[in-house]
Amino acid sequence: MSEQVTYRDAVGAAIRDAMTADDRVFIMGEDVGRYGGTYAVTKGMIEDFGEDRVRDTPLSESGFTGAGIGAALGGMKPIVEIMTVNFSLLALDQILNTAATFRHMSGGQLNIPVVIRISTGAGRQLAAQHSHSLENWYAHIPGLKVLAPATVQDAYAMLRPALEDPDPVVIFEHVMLYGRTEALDKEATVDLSSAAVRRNGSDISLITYGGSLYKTLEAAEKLAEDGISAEVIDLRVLRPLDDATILKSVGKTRRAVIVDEGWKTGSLAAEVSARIMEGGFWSLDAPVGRVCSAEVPIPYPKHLEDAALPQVDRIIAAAKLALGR
Amino acid sequence: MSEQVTYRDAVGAAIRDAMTADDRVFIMGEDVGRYGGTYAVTKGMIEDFGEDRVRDTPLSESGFTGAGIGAALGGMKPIVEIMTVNFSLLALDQILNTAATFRHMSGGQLNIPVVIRISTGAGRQLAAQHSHSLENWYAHIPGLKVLAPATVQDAYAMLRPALEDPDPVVIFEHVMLYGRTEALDKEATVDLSSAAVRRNGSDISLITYGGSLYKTLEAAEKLAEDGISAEVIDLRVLRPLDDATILKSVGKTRRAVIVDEGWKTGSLAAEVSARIMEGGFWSLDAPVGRVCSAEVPIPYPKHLEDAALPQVDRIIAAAKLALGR
Amino acid sequence: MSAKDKDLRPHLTRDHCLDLMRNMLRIRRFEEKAAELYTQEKIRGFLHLYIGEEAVATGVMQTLTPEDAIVATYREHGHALVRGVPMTGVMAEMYGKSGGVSKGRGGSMHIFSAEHRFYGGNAIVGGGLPLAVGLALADKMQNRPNVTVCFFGEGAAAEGEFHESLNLAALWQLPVLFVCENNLYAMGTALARSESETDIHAKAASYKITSEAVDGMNVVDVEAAARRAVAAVRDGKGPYFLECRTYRFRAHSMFDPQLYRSKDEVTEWEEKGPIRRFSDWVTKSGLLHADDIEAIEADIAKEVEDAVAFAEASPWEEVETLLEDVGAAS
Amino acid sequence: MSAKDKDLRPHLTRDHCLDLMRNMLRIRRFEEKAAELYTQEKIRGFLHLYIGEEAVATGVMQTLTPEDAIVATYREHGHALVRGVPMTGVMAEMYGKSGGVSKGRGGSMHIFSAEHRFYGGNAIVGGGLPLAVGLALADKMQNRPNVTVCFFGEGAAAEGEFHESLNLAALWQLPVLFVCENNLYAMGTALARSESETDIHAKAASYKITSEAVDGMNVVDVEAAARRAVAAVRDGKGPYFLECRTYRFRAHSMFDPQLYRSKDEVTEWEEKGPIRRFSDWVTKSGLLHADDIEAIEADIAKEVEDAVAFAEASPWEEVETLLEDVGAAS
Ligand SMILES: Cc1ncc(C[n+]2csc(CCOP(=O)(O)OP(=O)(O)O)c2C)c(N)n1
Ligand SMILES: Cc1ncc(C[n+]2csc(CCOP(=O)(O)OP(=O)(O)O)c2C)c(N)n1
Ligand SMILES: [Mg+2]
Ligand SMILES: [Mg+2]
Repeated sequence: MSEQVTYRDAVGAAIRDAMTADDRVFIMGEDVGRYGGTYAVTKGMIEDFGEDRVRDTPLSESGFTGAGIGAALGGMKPIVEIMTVNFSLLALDQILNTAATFRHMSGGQLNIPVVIRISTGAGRQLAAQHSHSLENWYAHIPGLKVLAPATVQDAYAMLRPALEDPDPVVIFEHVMLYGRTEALDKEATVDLSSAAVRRNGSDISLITYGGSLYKTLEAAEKLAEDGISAEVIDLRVLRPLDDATILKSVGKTRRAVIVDEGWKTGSLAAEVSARIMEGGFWSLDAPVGRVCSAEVPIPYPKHLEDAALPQVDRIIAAAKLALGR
Repeated sequence: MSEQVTYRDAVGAAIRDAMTADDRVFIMGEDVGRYGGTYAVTKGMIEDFGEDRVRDTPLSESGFTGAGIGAALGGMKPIVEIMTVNFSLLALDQILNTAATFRHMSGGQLNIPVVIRISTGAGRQLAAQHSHSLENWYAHIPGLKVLAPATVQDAYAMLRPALEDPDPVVIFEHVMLYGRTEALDKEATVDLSSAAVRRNGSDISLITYGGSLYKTLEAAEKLAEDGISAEVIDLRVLRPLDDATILKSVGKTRRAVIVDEGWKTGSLAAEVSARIMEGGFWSLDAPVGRVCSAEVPIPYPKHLEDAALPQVDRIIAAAKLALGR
Repeated sequence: MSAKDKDLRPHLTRDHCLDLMRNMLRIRRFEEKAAELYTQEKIRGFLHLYIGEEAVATGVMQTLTPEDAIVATYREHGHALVRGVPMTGVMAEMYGKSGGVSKGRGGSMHIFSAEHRFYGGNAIVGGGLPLAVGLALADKMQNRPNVTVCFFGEGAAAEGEFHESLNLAALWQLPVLFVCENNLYAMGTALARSESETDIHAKAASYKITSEAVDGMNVVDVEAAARRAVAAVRDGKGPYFLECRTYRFRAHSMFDPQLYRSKDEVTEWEEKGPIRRFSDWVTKSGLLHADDIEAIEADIAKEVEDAVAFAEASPWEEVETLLEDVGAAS
Repeated sequence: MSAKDKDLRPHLTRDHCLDLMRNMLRIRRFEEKAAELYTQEKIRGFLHLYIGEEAVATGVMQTLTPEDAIVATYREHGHALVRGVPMTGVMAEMYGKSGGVSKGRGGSMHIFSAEHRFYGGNAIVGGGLPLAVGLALADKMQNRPNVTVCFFGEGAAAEGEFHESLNLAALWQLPVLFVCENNLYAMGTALARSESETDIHAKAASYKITSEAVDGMNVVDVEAAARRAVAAVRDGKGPYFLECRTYRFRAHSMFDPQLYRSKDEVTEWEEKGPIRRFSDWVTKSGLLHADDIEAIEADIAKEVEDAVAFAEASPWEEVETLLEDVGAAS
């Protein structure tokens, strides 16, 4: 049974369904309640579930994220919403030094089943303190799982296994996706270990995640017009990375470009490139390319913001370069 | 004129000389004054320069780092000391969202000449909240320069250009280096853009930085016993990376292994590997390897801590693998 | 009242009243235009209006010298304008044009002017407080008689940075004036839902900082309090905290459906509006006449029109400049 | 004094006095041994001793049920021992052996025991406070009558997490007992050099939290105050804050040359030591006899000896287990 819904509503429905199914699930964060959520994901929820379970917090990212972590340790299943990844820096100590390390430091005695949702990315002209993509920082941390649902289906389906996971899970939602409408089948499930092949192709592998997926698919369509068959991989699980799917695709196409909205230096794209180097070098016919954000705090004006981010033309150019065309 | 000094004393002397030469230079941080510095770098300084310029701060990483950033904006040349990179997460918002972005967001009107010194790394059995290496997070940030002096000479000489730099500079000091004694020539200068070739070789390039340099040099010596000539590159400037030196070396040796104490996934080693992929693919005779830390919060017991970190034998094995031996 | 205290009272001369009136109206008309331009998509991103709160920036800024420093938030157009940052440059910045104060790089949330020691324009709630502490530290260490004024909302008071910064400023007796613009809401979160102690000026006092609450809808009261505060700070008496009780008449940003408060509440506050109130008072008391205000309005209409024309005419930055101003050109 | 208040006083029976004495001495002797083992390099990394502060953990813990939760710091051996975590497991943890409570993974700074709801062992100053708030939130949301006790030093009071956590706990009226172990120094930084308001319990009160300061060198006073506090918290009256004024007799950690305080100051405080004081009082008052204490000492000597033997005999974790316990086995 599938219906057409927005990404925003898919996330909202996933949260509602989880709260309905399990008393221990609740959501907390700045303006999730009365305001209805910065991106309107939680609109109307406070009326339906009450202010305890749709818990508005003060501006205290470290405090309320840490409280969510503590509540998870105390037997609840909190969903913590952090407005943007830029503000998540204020909570990073709690996420790395507590949530990600407690299981190991305690010799396996403790576990922290918290889910932390963070919006990420640029495209809304919000400038240099609201537009960054720091997914790779989180993907660097042992003890976390890191998800980046790019489709409406994944936006809905990934929350359940995230909440069932006994350990902390961070979910990145790209701000440009909330308004997308796609088909949703609420019964379909997804595991938290596999990348998705979103388009089959034989000439080159385009590897991406999150907000860049649709640009990459568009580039693939355009490449097809030039007779180039591009395979598009949506990583969707950023930690642990699904090496098998990546290497299988590259083994077939022998060429790859990674598209990642993070700044190029130190990006997740670098990690994927390094893994292809390690596991797929002998099958490569050309160096793996990267299309990332320019190394600049994202500027406000549209034309400069666009220029700073991965775009279809740059993906096409990188693919053609890899193909020697 | 060179003398034998410890890394600790070289850093201390660099700070003293800078404070003597320029009234605007001062140092602030937790226990830099009366306690004498966590790693004794600033011992005795408060007696010589007074408590204003050797400024003990409360436990407020975000507050005092931000204050250092503000003081730099106000015309001072602060050196902010953050005890370990683990605690620096608490200050990361100020470093990324203020220090690194203000110049750009203001259209070039403002600049922030702050120097932030952070100790990093494992090896002292301090366990999972005191032992990490997050250098790649900082190297990811446009607007920062990131240094990792590994030698006594660099520990001394890099501070001057760092303080002269009009923009924020982060300096990582690996905790295992403080006790090393080496020759220091105070007159010798260094720029903030070039990697150093610490050992010439022709069969393989071993690329590293910070605390891993000496392990890598030791590995190179052992490889020499087996007739393998390894070149050792000390990156020392982690942002911006010196691509030319890296690619020149790899162009010559045609093989490379990167040694980096960061967790492997999302490491600086990944970035270096990706750059070799992009700039040196056609000259490679084998995939570039990485020797990094195991993906685990660093455990306390010596044998497990050792097992988690890059070690000489693992470097040798990776080099031999790259050489097909 | 001592002679000194008397000196600290605002001198409500005709000129001064004109000036206060002009500044508040400049903010109001500028922002009304900005809202309009936002619906026309000339201004994009987030736009946070200061409408209703004009008395705060206007009153506080009267007391500063050009050497003093200012740190504000994403709701800072008003502060920039009263500080003397040209309206043209502010408007062009909001357009994202090269003629903007920050060459368009920052937009509405990031107005900077080095020339005016106007240090933003910070879109991280609470992020400006440590910066203000540092600016004041620099002044103190260099024996300059300057004051740093730091504006922020009551929502910021819950952030750790508030706590760390107030403590540092008090501990080191730094010349900072903290101005909390308490408009009762942080986005949709009412003060009582974010603070166990809702009396913000009492919170500040707990750091041993001299602290005062003032009616932020009354520009004369704000100025009077700010004069006392700035004089104390400049005298070397350490930091000072002013809580200005005010209200924002518009939505938090242009995206906000305002589900969290009633229209009635807004209307009630609008009736106490700072411009209405001051203009009633100055005209009733005979300090100004209705045509004085009309003249000001005419000037401002022209100034706003010019600013729009300037912004419209200003070229975009070349795309090739994208990577400029990340670090010093080397 | 009301009947209820009377109930809340410690009942100083002979047994209870024996128990208090035993607990304080267990900490003291255990840590003296630990210091010795550190010089022998059996224990490595950082080692923070609680010697001098034993009355705090001992007094507070008397008031808790097994269902209550505890959050402590890197200076937590004492808390773990009084809570009932076996000395063998604590000692083996400090050795880094597989028999340690955390299989040796954490060491001295990271003692955990899920069974005792003992949640560390946190080496990030201030890092435990949000966690405690969350544990209390979970209890409250699940209608469990538990209290979460959060121990931390006065140095932590300057961190933003202190501020955010106290506000959250008070705002949401959570069952947390904050216990500030004010030993006057954070490493080498004296309280007056880190706080503009040096009266920590007054700081706490500014969040509208019931707050009290108590002589942390007097175990009976601590217990009495903790009883009042825990009763109030368990009664649903929201969080409570107890400042225990105490002193550490030893260096901050084994690396600290103690340049920042005089020997005389330390000696003065040693004379007020909690063990000396309690033992003088119980013997003078005839509640206990000198041979009672000797008997306790003998028991403890044996317990410590057994703990060392256990730690010595405990095997190291296999190197192959390195990657275990990072996430759930899948
Ligand atoms: C650290 C951080 N968290 C969250 C936000 C999102 N946000 C922007 S403004 C705002 C409300 C701030 O309220 P207040 O401080 O009272 O200022 P006001 O907008 O009322 O002037 C929030 C939650 C942010 N910009 N920065
Ligand atoms: C966030 C953070 N900053 C700095 C440190 C280093 N450090 C460890 S203990 C300590 C002093 C803490 O003092 P206090 O809170 O008074 O506790 P005490 O050690 O006196 O029991 C410092 C600065 C740390 N562990 N964490
Ligand atoms: Mg507000
Ligand atoms: Mg202390």
